Amino acid sequence: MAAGKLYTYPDNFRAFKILIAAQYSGAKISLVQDPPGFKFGETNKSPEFLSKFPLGKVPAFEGNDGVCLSESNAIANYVANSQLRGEDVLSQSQVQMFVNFADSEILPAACNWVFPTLGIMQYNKANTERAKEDVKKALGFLNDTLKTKTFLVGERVTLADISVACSLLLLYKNVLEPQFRAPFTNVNRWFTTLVNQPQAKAVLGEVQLCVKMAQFDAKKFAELS
Amino acid sequence: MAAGKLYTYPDNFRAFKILIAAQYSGAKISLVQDPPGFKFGETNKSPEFLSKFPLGKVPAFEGNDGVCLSESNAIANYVANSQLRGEDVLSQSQVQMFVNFADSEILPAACNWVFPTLGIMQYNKANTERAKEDVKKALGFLNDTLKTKTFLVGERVTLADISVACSLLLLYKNVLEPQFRAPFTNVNRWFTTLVNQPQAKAVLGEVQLCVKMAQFDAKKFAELS
Amino acid sequence: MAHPMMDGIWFDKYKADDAEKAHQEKRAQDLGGLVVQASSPSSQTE
Amino acid sequence: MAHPMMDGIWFDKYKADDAEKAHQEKRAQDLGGLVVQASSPSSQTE
Repeated sequence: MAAGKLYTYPDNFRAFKILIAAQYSGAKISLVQDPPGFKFGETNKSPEFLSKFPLGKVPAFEGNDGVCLSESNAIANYVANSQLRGEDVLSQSQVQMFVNFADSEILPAACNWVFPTLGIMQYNKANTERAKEDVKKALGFLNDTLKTKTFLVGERVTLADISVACSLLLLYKNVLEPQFRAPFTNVNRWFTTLVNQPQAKAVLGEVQLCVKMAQFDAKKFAELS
Repeated sequence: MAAGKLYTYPDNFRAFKILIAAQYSGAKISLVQDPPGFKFGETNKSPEFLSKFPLGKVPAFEGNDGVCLSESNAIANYVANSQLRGEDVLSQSQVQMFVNFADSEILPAACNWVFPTLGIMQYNKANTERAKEDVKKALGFLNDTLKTKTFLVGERVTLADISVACSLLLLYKNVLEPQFRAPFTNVNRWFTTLVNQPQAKAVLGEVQLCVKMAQFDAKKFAELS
Repeated sequence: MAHPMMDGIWFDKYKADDAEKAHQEKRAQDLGGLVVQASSPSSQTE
Repeated sequence: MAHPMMDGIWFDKYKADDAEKAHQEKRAQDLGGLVVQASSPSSQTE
């Protein structure tokens, strides 16, 4: 079983999927996310770090056996177990389909919508509106998929569920207010089920669903940038 | 072994990796890319297509057994064989690392640099310069990786090589003129080896490396947009 | 219609289409406020 | 420095940083030509 250190910054949603996968598989991961062990922009630019992870990206995994991996999906796959990866080639490919869907369809929209409300990205009305439409489209697709299924691939939790749920986390916490999320009952049910599994709770804590859609905070943005 | 139809438009670099993988594995794929079988923007928006591929994205794979898959990495994984996927969990995870690297580090830069030269995207000087720097960085990383290795993962061709090479294809054909690519001898050697394998040649034909860096063509862009 | 190769180019999706709009925003930002969508932005800048 | 969450946000990487530059381009495009990098772009537009 995989065991090692995960370098990241605190509250990195890309690290969450790895940590949740590890909770399911029992992989032993120690988190290195606070100084002096890890300081974003310093540790990951140091020669020692770059010798192990040439691109300087986090999350980055260093196994106790010396294995070094970057790219969150690759690390999640490595620390998972065969249930999470999918038990056969078709399931594994379907898992990859949802993992890629999360990265290319959900995340860009989620970040473009949510980041400005967190004050870490400039607000752009056109982009925010486009992001809202894309989120609706993605949720609609998931809602259809989950009409007759409990989980996205097969009959049990896989990396597909974990990845997609983690990519929706910022949305559910910050902007998907009750009225917005109401039409997507299957997704809401599935998401709530997932984040309330002990394996997810151990990583995410109690997830509070959004009550009122967060808006761009020009003052916060000015302070942070 | 996987067998079925691949819907795409002609010369889709995302489809190439699937087709090359199929050449290695022996998966029987018939290409549906020309009218009346497939017309981009029509076929993939039709109710029949959307019932199988709800997001309307291509490439899209429909197996003879009814399996439907979208997302090129998922399809490539499905039609591959165990050599290409990686023979153990670590190799599979390393393959995923490179596949993700190709998508998130190479492709954005490649498209932002090359698309304007093809007249399919507006030119932006700042973006093009940034893209060039990012391409240099990515090639530098690959060059180091390939210093002591023939292939990216293990001792044989995997989806890592196929994905990364396909993401570099637009660059090598259009903008990586001899002077620009000169420092990256290991990458050049590896890329040339790969695209000259019979499995790649069957899909890509003869790949002509760029002689002179293509530039933005305002006239072509005006015509196409 | 956009070239098929632009389909699925997620990293290009959220560039504001309208350069004018970007300029508006820059201006609004310079003025320290939020962006107000003008009905005819170009008439305000030139 | 940018927030760590912006790291690896590939889809945001190629937005032109400078809205002014986008405006310049729009203008250049409107004029039917290529973009010429002005040393002091803002002085030309306002």
